[in-house]
Amino acid sequence: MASQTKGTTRRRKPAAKKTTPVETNGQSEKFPEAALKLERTFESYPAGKFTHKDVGLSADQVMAMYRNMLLQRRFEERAAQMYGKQKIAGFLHLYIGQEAVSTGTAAALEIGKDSVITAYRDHGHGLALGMSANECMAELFGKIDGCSRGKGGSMHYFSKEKGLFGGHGIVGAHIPVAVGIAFGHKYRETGGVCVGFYGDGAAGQGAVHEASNLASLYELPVILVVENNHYAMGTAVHRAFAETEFTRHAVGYDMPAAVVNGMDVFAVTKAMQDHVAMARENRSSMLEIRTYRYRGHSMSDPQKYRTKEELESKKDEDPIIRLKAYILEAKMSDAEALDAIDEDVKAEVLASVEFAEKSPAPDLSTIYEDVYEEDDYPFIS
Amino acid sequence: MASQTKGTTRRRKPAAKKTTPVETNGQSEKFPEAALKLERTFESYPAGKFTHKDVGLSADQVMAMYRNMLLQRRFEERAAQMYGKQKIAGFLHLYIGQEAVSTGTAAALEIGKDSVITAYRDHGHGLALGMSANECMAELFGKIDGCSRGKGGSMHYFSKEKGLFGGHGIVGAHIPVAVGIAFGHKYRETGGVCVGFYGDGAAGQGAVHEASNLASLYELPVILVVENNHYAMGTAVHRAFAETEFTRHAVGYDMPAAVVNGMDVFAVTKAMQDHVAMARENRSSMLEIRTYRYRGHSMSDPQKYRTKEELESKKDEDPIIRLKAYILEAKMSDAEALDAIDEDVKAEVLASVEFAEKSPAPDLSTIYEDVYEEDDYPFIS
Amino acid sequence: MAILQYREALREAMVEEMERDETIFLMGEEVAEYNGAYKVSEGMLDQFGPKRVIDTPISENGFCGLGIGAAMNGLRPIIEFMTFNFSFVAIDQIINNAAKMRYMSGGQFKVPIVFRGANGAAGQLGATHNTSTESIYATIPGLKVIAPSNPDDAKGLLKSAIRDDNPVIFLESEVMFGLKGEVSEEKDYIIPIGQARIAREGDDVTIIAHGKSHWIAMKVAERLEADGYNAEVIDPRTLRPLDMPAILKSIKKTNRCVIIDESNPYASISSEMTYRIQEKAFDDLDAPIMRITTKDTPAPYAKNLMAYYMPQEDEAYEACKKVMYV
Amino acid sequence: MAILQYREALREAMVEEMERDETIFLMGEEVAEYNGAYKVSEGMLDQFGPKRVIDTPISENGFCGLGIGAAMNGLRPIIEFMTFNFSFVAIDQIINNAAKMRYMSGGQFKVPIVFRGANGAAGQLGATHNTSTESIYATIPGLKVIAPSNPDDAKGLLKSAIRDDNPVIFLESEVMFGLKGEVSEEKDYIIPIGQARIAREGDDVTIIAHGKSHWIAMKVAERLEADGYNAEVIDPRTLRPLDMPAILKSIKKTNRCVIIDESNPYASISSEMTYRIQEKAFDDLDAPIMRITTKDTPAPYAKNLMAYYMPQEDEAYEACKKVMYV
Ligand SMILES: Cc1ncc(C[n+]2csc(CCOP(=O)(O)OP(=O)(O)O)c2C)c(N)n1
Ligand SMILES: Cc1ncc(C[n+]2csc(CCOP(=O)(O)OP(=O)(O)O)c2C)c(N)n1
Ligand SMILES: [Mg+2]
Ligand SMILES: [Mg+2]
Repeated sequence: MASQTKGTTRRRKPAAKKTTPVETNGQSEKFPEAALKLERTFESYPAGKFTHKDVGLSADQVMAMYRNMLLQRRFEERAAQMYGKQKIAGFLHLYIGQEAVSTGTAAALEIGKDSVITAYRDHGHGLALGMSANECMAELFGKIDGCSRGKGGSMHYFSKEKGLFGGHGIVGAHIPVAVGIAFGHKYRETGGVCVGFYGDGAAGQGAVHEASNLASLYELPVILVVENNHYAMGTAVHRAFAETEFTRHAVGYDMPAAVVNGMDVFAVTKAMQDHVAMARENRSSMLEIRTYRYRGHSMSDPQKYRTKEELESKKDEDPIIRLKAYILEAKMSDAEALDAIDEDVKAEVLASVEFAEKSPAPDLSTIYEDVYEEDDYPFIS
Repeated sequence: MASQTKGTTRRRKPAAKKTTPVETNGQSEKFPEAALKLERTFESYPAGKFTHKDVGLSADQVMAMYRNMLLQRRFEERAAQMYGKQKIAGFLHLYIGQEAVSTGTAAALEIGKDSVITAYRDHGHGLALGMSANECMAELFGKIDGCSRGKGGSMHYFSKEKGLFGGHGIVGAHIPVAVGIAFGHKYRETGGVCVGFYGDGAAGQGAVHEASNLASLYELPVILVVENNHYAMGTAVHRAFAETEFTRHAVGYDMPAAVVNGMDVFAVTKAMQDHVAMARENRSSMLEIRTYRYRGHSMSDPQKYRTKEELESKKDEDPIIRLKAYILEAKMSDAEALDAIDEDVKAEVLASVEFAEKSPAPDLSTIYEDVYEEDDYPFIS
Repeated sequence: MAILQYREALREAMVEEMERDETIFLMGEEVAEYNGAYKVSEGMLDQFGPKRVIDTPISENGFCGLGIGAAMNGLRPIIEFMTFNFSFVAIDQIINNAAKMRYMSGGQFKVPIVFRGANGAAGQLGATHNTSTESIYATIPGLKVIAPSNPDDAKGLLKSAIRDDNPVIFLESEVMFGLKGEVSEEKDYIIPIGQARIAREGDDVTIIAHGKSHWIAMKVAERLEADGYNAEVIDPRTLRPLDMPAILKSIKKTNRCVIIDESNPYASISSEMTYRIQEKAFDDLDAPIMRITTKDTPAPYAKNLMAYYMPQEDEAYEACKKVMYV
Repeated sequence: MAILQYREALREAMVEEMERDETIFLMGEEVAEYNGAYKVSEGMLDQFGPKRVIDTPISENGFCGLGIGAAMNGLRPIIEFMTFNFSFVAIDQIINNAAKMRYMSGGQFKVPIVFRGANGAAGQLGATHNTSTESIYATIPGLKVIAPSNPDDAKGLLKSAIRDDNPVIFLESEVMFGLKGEVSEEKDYIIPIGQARIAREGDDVTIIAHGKSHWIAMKVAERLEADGYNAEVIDPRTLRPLDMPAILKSIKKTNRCVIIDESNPYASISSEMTYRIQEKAFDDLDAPIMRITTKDTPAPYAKNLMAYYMPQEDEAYEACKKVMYV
């Protein structure tokens, strides 16, 4: 079957495309007489190493990133308050502390062409991709003008326009979907790539294993990103994984992997740019982005699994404070202008609350909408 | 919680117990400034390297192993014939060519104390563990004297007495069960270990991933064995896995791994002995045993996925012929005595066919037995 | 009319649709180079090449999820389960992602995907390889569930399923793959989803049976005819949504109903049909609805046990006589 | 009688059984150091130590399989699902291994294991976190399925489940964890699996409802009482096996039946009860059996939609009046 070579299935094209040095010992017909040796290198993207110029960003772009990170922060602070007032219900998983991850990613993508999919901790990703605070807040309020018409809630932000393929509630289950989105890009030759985010805890799911192998085997334009915020609810990484270095998890899929300091938005941007470039050539890869969640898992988490000291020490690394310091240091802006941005962001968030308040609750009849394509499906009633 | 240290959950006990050299870079609080490096070595157990003395076997034991391998072979040849005569139905997956794996394993275990679990290709494992040809053949015939009372068939050999926890039909799904059996050994302090066999194809299942991490994390007495016969039905390993070296799959679980030539029963015995010893100290590990299936996947496989030449070349490695040559070379026996063994084995198999023929079909009322413990469960009817 | 095997009808449906629409692809274990474990996709790799006919590792959860993502991103995947017994390792993808994605996204993302493969009992394969999954899938809003009993329906309904913009569970049968039957040669032969087929008219008793149980119903109807009774045989073809108007119309005529359903009985298709019939046609029923199902046990291996496990023609025949009080 | 929360009753059951039998252990996500996502296992790590109260990675398929293997090898695991919504990634282990192992092994290996955790709707959590799984598990021979509606039943039945030598699916409720009620202080308080509870006697209509729907039934019965009608309220408690004798006895008295079932309607518990009631008590029924279920859609998030999605007390009340023709 000569046509095979053009196929989706990989035919053991060897190490040419590797970026990490590999001792090549592809399974051969000959049985190895001596012990097998393996060497791998995983790139590191530490904080403070990359300037905005290294990642090709203009000062304006940096300021826009700063504003967006602040928007994510203020949006969630307000959402938490509204949760307290019972305007929002169910789960509300805050992204506070992780904003450099969403923002650095968005900076490396072509929005509209590329795709992102993540778990339930999705507000940051939505706003970073350019979804409006209005549609996001209205969704939390369960209103008809919410991005998902009030059907999804906090865990299920979607934006077809911005390429956000969801907010997903079943841990790890969206990673096969991420690989499928990438499959769609390759098949349709859109030039797009897909970034699939999952939590450190999600790495324990078989779905992630299966998807990783498929991505690498089929050579799909996907970047699988462990957003390692050190905890899965109350479970620290070392209590859930025999191998706590996530980059090493990529070995079993013959995937390049790198580790990124997720508290520095430029480190994230740089890593994403490098891996998006690989993905555009249909080379899948894995990133571990180390970050930190400043708040509880959801709204009712006593957080006994970590000490106050740990939390405080991490706050020194706050990605927004870091970027602010960078901006001031680089003299891109001054304290006053930054304050003005903060005020502006707060106003936008307040307006979104008002928007959400005013937006109507969905009509009861909408419960039967968006289940099936057709309007006349004969529901049981 | 001081009691934690005695617990099942691993508390990052570091590299002390490792047998493979590891560059230790456990995830630390400090972010790595430079690229991460990984080095691993995977032991190899090639053919011809180990003598029966190396693995502590007496000449009698070697002769018993030879007889048992021959029993597996003749049993299945006869079963295939009986399938043609429609005495046996459903699937019949032959183990022919892989007998050194089951036999070398059994030699390294304490039968009655240790446990084995495998997939549907289970006749060899059952006979190697000492199940009788009678109960095995009767099971294939679907008779009441079958090891599983005629309820299981070819794919579901079980022997509580011999420690065979089944024959299992859902690819990969028995590997979490293997880990649980090991959990039981550790919890009850039986001193036993569990060997869980799965096919190369099964490595694609998320269940295997989850189970591997659990085994290593909880430090369980289990050996996970990829019985790599190069194909999953018609799919060669390189068409299903981005990383075809299965030992490397163990990296993500921080598990020692080794590769074994499964056509040499002493290589298998040696590898198993080494890894059973680790398991007895609650160190889980992984083995890739490379072997070859001489027959089709099941009884109706046109086998277009491999060439006649490949199949022929592999027959030179036949584990039974190899052991026969070894025995003759070592002068443990002579051609005449070996022929007598063959006759004896054939007679045993023929007797098992007669036994199976004569054994009654299960009474229809037994359909309701073995579903629940109690006799008076109110079945719907 | 052409005479085709059930598997050939399925293949024709896929081939015709794939020729028509480039966004359709077929993915599953052994579908390409092996030509299908049951030869349903024979020749399709040669015709469409490896971009569109794709072998997978044994990673059902992974490739079902892949199909769902691809469907969200502009494609129309056909995902083959070697058999639906193996769909349980992937059921989370089907229940939580395929069925609910449109809803959770407020209608933004549709998931036009077909999950197809053999369902139900297939002989002496033991407990794990003989599961009827229809009631489990039919309970899930957001899915459609189809179970054709013959080649013509297989073709017309699979084409509809592929064109449908919702996720569809398409249940075939190992035992029926070789079944031959007339298949329409009409160009673009489409059977609408959700319409039952009255396979045989009669006014003494209604027998409802889907998939291969349909053939038991037909045999029972013949035996009843020999006894002087006319059974109406309904093949629902689609299980979700159910064609209740057709069923109720028949019940109003016959006033009696027997359901043959190859599922384990508890909360099966037969349970649901019974609820809906008695709800809407209570006064029309002259006898309790009776069902014939597999036994309330796992599937055994032994030949005699397995035969006994399955819905019995005799039982169905007796049930019909019982509800007719004869 | 002590007054306990539902969660406390569950904990008491586990603690008492674990004190009695060293082979019992509890495993699941956040059950140990976090004291349980819903605090059911609070304090159990301190009491029993990490050998017997074990946190897991988010690997349901893996640790359910682990539990099954452990059960085959002499232990009696209690496996907690944080909620049963997450059991779909592990359902293959439950259906193919837990439920069928005894059968496939011809009775050699038993699997005494309890899978427990919250089931069903729990407020504004969206489509993936509000699934009622009872009909899916109840269809599987080899399993038992229990769904207690109050603390006393929770305790007595969980103790039975832990002692049972078969795999048991034990369905709790996020919404009921804080529910307080009287709980027997009897030593070794055991409620046998498979026995319904007549929560309220009456002869005008039978209302059957399990789990938290039971409380809707009780409210409806009160409203009916105010109208001068006596509803008999049956809490089946065990869903597999169903206590059909108790249900049929009631139907013979009331001749009418309404079922409240928090599942999606298709092939639900209510469907099965209906089949069996009409089969065995056809002539006793004076009206069609009616059911009140969640809507035939995924669960929405918005407050008003979610309230509307759930079985409505008003609907149940109206259904009762309808079957009484008043
Ligand atoms: C399959 C599954 N199991 C369990 C849960 C419950 N659950 C929700 S979030 C969570 C922790 C996930 O942690 P991680 O992946 O690290 O993401 P993070 O919350 O840190 O962003 C768990 C266990 C779930 N949603 N899905
Ligand atoms: C989950 C699941 N998917 C698919 C199948 C169908 N199937 C049975 S055997 C097999 C191939 C398995 O190959 P491998 O694991 O290499 O074992 P081998 O047959 O070579 O011993 C497949 C796909 C199955 N039984 N279970
Ligand atoms: Mg986390
Ligand atoms: Mg194989």
